[in-house]
Amino acid sequence: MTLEQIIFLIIAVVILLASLFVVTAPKMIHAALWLILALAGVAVIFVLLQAPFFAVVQVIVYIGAIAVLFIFAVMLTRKAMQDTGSQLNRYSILAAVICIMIFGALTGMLLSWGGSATLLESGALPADSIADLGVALTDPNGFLLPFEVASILLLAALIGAIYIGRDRSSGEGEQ
Amino acid sequence: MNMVWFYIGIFLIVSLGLPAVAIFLASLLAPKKPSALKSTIYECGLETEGETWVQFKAQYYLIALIFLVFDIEIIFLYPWAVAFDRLGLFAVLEGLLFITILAGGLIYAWKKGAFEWA
Amino acid sequence: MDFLTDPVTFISQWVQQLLINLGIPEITAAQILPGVGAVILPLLAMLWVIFLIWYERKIIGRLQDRPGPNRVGPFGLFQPFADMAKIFTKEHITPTGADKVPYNLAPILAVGGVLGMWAVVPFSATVFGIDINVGALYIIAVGSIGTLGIIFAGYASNNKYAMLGAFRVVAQLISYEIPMVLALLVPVLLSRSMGMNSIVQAQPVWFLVVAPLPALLFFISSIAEVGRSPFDLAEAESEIVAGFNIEYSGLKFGMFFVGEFLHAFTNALIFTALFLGGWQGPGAEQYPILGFVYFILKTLVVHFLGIAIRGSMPRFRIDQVMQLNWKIFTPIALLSLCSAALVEKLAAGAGDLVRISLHVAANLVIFGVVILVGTKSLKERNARLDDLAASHRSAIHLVLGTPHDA
Amino acid sequence: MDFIGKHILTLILFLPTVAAVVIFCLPKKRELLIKWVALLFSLFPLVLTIILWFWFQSDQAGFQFQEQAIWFPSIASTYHLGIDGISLPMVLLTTLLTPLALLASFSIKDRIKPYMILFLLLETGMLGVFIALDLLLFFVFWEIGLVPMYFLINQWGGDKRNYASLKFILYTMAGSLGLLLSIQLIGVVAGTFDLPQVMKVWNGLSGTLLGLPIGTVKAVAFWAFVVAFAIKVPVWPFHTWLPDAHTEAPTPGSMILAGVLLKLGAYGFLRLVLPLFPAEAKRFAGGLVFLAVMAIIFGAFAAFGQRDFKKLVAYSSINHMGFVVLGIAVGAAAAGTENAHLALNGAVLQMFNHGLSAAGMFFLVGVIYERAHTRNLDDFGGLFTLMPVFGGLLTFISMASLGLPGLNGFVSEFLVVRGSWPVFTIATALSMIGLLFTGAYILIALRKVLHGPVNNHWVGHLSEINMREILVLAPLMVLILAIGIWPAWILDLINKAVIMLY
Amino acid sequence: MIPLSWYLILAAAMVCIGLFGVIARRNAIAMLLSVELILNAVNINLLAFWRYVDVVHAAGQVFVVMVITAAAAEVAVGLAIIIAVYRKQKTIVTDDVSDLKG
Amino acid sequence: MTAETLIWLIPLPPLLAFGLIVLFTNRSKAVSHTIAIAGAAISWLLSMIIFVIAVGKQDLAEEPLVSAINWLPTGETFMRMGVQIDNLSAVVLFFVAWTILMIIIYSVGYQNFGQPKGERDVAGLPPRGAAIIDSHGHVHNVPSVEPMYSRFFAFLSLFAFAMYLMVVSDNLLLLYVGWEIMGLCSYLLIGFWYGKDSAKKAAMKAFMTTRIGDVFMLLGIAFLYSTTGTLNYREIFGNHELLQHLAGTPSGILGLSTAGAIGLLLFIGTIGKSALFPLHVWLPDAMEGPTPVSAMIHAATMVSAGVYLSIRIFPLLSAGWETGAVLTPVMIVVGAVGGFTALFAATIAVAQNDIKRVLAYSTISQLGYMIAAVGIGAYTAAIFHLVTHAFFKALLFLGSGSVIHGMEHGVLHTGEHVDAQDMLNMGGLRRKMPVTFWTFLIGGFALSGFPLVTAGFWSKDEILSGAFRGGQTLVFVVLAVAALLTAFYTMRQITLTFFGQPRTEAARHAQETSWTMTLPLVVLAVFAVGAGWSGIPEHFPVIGGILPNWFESFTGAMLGHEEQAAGFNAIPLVVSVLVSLGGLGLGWMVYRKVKVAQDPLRKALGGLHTLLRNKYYFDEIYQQCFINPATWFSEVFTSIWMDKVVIDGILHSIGRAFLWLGRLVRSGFDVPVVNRGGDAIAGGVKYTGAAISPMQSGRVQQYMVVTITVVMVFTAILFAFLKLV
Repeated sequence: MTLEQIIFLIIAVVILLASLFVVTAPKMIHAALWLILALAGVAVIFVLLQAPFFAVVQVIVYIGAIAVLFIFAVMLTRKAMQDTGSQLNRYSILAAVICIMIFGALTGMLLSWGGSATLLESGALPADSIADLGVALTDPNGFLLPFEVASILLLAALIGAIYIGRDRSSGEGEQ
Repeated sequence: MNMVWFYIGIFLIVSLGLPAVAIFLASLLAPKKPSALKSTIYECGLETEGETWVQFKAQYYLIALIFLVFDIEIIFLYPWAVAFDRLGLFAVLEGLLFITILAGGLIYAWKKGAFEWA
Repeated sequence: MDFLTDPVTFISQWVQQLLINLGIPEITAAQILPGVGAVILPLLAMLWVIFLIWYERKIIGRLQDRPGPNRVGPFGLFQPFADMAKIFTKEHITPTGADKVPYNLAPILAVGGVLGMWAVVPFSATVFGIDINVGALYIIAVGSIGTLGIIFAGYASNNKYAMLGAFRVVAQLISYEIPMVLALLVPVLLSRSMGMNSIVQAQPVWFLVVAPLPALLFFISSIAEVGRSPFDLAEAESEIVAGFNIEYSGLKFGMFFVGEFLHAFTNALIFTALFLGGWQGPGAEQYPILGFVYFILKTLVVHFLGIAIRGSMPRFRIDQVMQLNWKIFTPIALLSLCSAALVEKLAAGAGDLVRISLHVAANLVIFGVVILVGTKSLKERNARLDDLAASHRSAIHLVLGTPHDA
Repeated sequence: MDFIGKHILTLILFLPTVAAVVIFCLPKKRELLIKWVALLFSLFPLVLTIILWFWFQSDQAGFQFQEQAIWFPSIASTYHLGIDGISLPMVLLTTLLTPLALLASFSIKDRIKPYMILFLLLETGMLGVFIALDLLLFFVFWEIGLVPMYFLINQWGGDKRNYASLKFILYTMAGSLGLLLSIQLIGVVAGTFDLPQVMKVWNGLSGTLLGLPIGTVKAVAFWAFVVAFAIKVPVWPFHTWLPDAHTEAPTPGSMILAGVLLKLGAYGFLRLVLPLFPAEAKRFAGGLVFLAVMAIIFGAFAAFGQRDFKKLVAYSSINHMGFVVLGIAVGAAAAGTENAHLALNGAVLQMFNHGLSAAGMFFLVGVIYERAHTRNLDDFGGLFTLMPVFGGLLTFISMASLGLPGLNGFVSEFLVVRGSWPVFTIATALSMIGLLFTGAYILIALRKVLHGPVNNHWVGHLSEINMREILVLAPLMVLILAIGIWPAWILDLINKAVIMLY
Repeated sequence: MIPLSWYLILAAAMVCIGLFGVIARRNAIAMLLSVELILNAVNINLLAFWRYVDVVHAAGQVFVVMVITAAAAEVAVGLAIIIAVYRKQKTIVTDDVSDLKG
Repeated sequence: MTAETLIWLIPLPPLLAFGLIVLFTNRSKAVSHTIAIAGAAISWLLSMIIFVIAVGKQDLAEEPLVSAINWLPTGETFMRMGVQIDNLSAVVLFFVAWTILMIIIYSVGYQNFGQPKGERDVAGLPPRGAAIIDSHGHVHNVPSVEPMYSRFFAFLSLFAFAMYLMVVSDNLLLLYVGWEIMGLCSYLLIGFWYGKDSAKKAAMKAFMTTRIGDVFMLLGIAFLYSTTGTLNYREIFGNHELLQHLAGTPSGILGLSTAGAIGLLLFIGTIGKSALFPLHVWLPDAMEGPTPVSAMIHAATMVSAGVYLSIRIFPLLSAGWETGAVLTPVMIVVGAVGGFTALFAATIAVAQNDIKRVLAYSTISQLGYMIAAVGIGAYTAAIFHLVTHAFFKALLFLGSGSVIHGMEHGVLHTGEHVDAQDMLNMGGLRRKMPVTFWTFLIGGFALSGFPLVTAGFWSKDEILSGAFRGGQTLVFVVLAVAALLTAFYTMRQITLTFFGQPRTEAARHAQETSWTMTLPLVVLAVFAVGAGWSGIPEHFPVIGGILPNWFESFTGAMLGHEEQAAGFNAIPLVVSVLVSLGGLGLGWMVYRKVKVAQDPLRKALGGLHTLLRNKYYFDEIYQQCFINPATWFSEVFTSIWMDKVVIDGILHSIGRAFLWLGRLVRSGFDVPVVNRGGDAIAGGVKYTGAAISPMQSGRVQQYMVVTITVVMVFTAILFAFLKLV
């Protein structure tokens, strides 16, 4: 077992445990914190995949922004959720069964597919894979359209979120 | 895996470990005389009143929201900047268009008073 | 490689040779050393904080016409040690209802997030922490860990003032991250790389000269990121008691301040690397030790500036902080990014001089425009406020009758 | 880069139109936004022009950055653009003055949206004239430039704006008719409207048109051109529209009118009359010189006789443009000699210089008009004490207008005088009377406005010139000095173009 | 060397956990958290395929970028909706929210 | 750095100073004058270095220090612009550097640096004094500091730049540039106190009058340039064949040769700048400016520029002339203008009471002297007198400024309303202001040509002897009479000002001025005496030859053919001694005992005195003959009659005609506007909303469970039975 594999396994365990806590933690805020751990683990996985840019972006976007957003949202809606009682609804058992079945099916398929175990990393990493990304994003023959559409998507999300989330009844918040 | 990231990992672990060790050592050194009064929550010397968890302004959420959108922008723009030499003028203009569109969001937020902290 | 011109490399090669002589395979030996460096550097940084605390207190003291620390040791040099002795022996009090794990994790994250930045700082031509090709973004990423620490502290303390303080600080931090990231994008664009060392090497002309506006934005934003005066909302005692760290005591409390002091200095380091040419200077290529000296000197100058600002500016209100960021800094950052990209591309064929002057000109134009618009809208706003005040006054008069003293 | 490189002229030409469209879409109430959008958009052509300036190969013959696209294939008219060393300074002048005028327009309070749209369309029109290489295109832009100006005067002008704008439009329209006629004739005779092609075939043409010998056709076309351009310049005695229009136009309008619009006429002479009709031009050069000298002398005298500050400046334009015409006449009379080169250099440079100084003067007049609401020289006096910075700036620009050595006006006037002396000695000597009175009216204006005891009437009413206004003047002043001290940077370009052209 | 299947299985596990969360959590915010898990699993898959199958073209990276963007947009709007709903109905328990009812 | 490069640098420091003061230091008086003085001092230093280098260079006349660059593209060639130091410019540079530096230092004191701000002072008017309360509680009126202090120094610096530029230039165009910028500065400085009606008029008068000359000069330059293809001094004046060719070609103007025509045109420039008859009217009015200005511009430097130009173009003026031969027509004109001006101005000076006006007319007269010397070919003497005159006239002006300053002090102190510049109000100042007195005396004696000691004697003597030797008897006589008058009015001035008893209270309370003002006086006094010793003729009795006649050999070398040193002739010497001593003595006799403020000559001369006092009514004549017609022509004829009546009248007629035509057409073919249909499109499409039946519970998670279960089942079926996956 190489060093990488050891690291991978450790991180994988961390991620999965954290994910489990995310979906089961009784306190919402704890769920959010566990999510942070899980996402940090994913960042390490990205490093192992030699995509450091995404590892860093993962930290910046998920931990620095999305997690913060979640925590804010949790805090804002806290009054409603006094963490009493079960956090799971009535489908939980059914859901667990379904999920385990899906996982089993997927794993079985993956293991039965030879490629997944034998396929090796395809050659050396390009010297500037990040620049490749930049070029691909702006290449009219590449992903120009998604690139621009992404900006519009973000704009739409921003406008929509502001429109929806704006506090139209003033004086509700205390501070 | 690239070795440098291994070092980064070590570095980060040490970085986090150092304060942890320091605090641990300090807690060994420090006196421990807990009392109920000491561990009450500090509120200007008054007794705690009302819920501990008050509700906060939605403004915070809006700020985080705008921040998120602009944070996403960097995923696009950093590769764009790194690849600058390989981009044609057209591609640069596209990048600027991208920025402009997002700036539109900023202006919208501005006009909707998301930044008015009244 | 001479010991005098490049001591670190010299020592590391010597140690490596020693290890090889001890029978360790060469590759392993080469791999061990950076790891050792990765352990030593954060330690050094932590020790450096001791000096920083003294330095900063001294300067602030001088700025405010006080002597600063002067009791313990020559020039009060040992004052930090005395403080340390005291703070190490203070009791740790955990408030009731605190969420233990986040509560204890918070100060660690606050310091660790800052220390982590040192990993990619290029100290000289040959000695740089760890040269990764996403160095610039790495700094941002690690920086956001500190934000997390603050949220933890605020949430876990089980105190509404702490929570409020944390919210404010986090709102400020994430807000100022935007202009910071955008400003940081300009050096990345100009050097076509995110590696800190490549950014330094791309600066025969300091980016401060090429891109003064982004540099200014970066500088101010980094002050805001540290949360220091005039952005020290977290410590607005009159409004929110003492901020997110109100429920902390002893060294845990101290750690937040260690983090703050270190962060201020780290930001100066990064600013130097990004905008002031890092270790570049005459002879720095041949004699890396010179580069190191340049780097530290520039950093100290920048750091001094930050301290001077801290020592001389009043605190902003939170609305001012937010408006400053979103209504002024972010638009400027976007504009200057656009102009940098445009100029860089349009003047690609032109000589360096033309290119740089165009950059500077574009920056100046933006600056001028901002000043113009700014003063204009400020005037309009003031006029509006005056009107408002006048109408209020007249309303009061209506209610209370004509004032007698008029 | 490549895209810009290939279509830079189109970009420069239509960016203002794009801006106008953008503004059209903006809400009317957002005046500040409209102003800024207009200003910022108008900066793009300027930046492109500066880039163009660096890219321009001054020692290369013919037109550069040519673009050609199908336009009216049935009549062999194409969308053909291109510049040479004569049009490039004019393009720079236009793209420079427009942002400045827009910045100056920030004080306009009334119906800002249509105003800005008109202004930007005006810029496109003017630029089009300077860079069009197709006669029909030239004419189209010529007319496009006319209409916005009419509305600007008519809608945002002073008290007598109706009279002034009507005079302006009728006068120039009358000229335009001749222009159109002439262009038609050329197009029909040469079989194309493409200017480079026309130039190639024109002098070798023979035959008849509608029974008229080709010589007659040429003479008719020549005179039609001359009248059209002479009105636009304006040459004495076609000048009376100018003082009225300038006086009634809003300040930024006057800046553009004096700064760029007058140059259209002179540019027409240089671009069309001299190359296409060298023989006729040579024959009638004497007449042109007579008119030029009359313009110089009577322009100066009339300016000296004015009591309205803006009118004074307006007449000074006639006086200064007289030197341009003088230079052109010398260029026609002595084509190919060194004298002609010098005179034409001087004429082109004088066009540029007058653009700078006249715009500056009109703007400064506007500055005090905005504050005092009068332009009567006799009402002022002692303003130097109240507005020292304004006084300094006014003195500076006035001196540029007066032709003080070390500032730009001198260089061009000297070149014209030097070029014309051996060719038209008497006329040159007579024009010196105009030069003398240039000094007189400038000084009398300065004296009446700035000097004298403090006029208590204005104390507390006139505020110092503000930062925005200084910002408008600053680029002008920098260029004025730059050309005055080191004219080679611009003259080199003009010089090479002039030599290659004739 | 880590086999590709490891990544894929890890991702599969994450997806399933996330799916469970989406279906079973009562709290709407928790649902969004779970969605994040799923999206991250997708990202792992995408990058793994990029690295193992076609590292020369940037398509895999681009997809990751898009997924992140979409995730951000989703979170932004989703949370905004939750907050708005909360304001209106003072609850974010999914069972109690039935606005999707026609 | 080579000497040539240094020359380029000479004009720059004052320009820099100007820029700095205007842009940045307007608020700080001390910084402003420090910058101005520093600029002048650096230029002074550079000038001295260049002067020493130039003097030390053996073959300076053949190989002057030059450096040039391409400046203006002119067709196929470039016009080159450069700097040059030859013998003439070296000498001029010497006195220019000294006087400029001294005058700027002097201005510090003159503008009352260090004094309090006046309460009633406004920018644009001379300071009116400030009231201060001393330690005893008494209120004193003292001079107050000039409100526009910094501006003054900025203008002075700009002026210094222009003057240096003119001196070091190597061609006529650059000279013209400097020349005109000086004109601008002169305008600005004369109109410095623009709030005064007289000052603003004087400023404009000065600018316009000199501009008349300048316009001709510009023509001359254009003429010269088009004829020779160059404007460079050496290429024209050093080229003998070219000059001969020019002298031989008729120009077609007034029957002059080309050289003559060009020379005449250029000389008109001199007439304007040096205030020679008939363009002399501006100079006395220019005394409206502050006194340092008068000294600098209107005595030492700018007016000298005219003479400098004449000397420069002397080869052109004298083209075709050999020493001793008949003068060329242009030279005759030059000599006549010079000689006439010398006498004419001297007569006016006799009847002036204003201390500065006397000096102004004296300046005109002395400039006439120099021009006359140029006209008769004695250009070395002209240069010599130019130098010595610059020193002593600057000294006299500064001295008079000091007197006025002292008087103003007295006026403020006593509160008397008297004119501080009127000599009749003075008297007895020698005890109050000793330094001023002695230096003024030295200057006055130098102006009068007091024998042997003063510089003025040597230079004037040389001109007189030049005129005598050249056989220009008429010129000689005129100049001698002028010299007599000069000595007379100088003595009149000294006596009225310094001797006798004070005639007013103000004079009684006059005070010596500060060291910044007296120091320049002393320095200039040294030169007013010493400058003459460099040019003592070798053949002079007794003292001739003790000191070598350096000046003549230095400057004489410039034109290549040295004037033959004619033998000594006693007549001019005797005449010059006689007129000088006689004039001085006469003045002393007449004015020794003046007690009341009344000029004794007034009675003696009667109507002639009135004529003289009113300057022969030249201003009034010009007003009637030139200015009024020009005003009428422009205001009435051009603006109204021609433009409004004739041209616009024609236009309006055409317009009316067309209007009439248009109405005709419209009434004939009036077609009503088609009524726009504009029918509104019938009502828009109605929204159809189909209500979908409430099939759903609205619970998201429920849908999800169902969906996923279904999908799973289907997949399993497909997988198990159909083997599709």
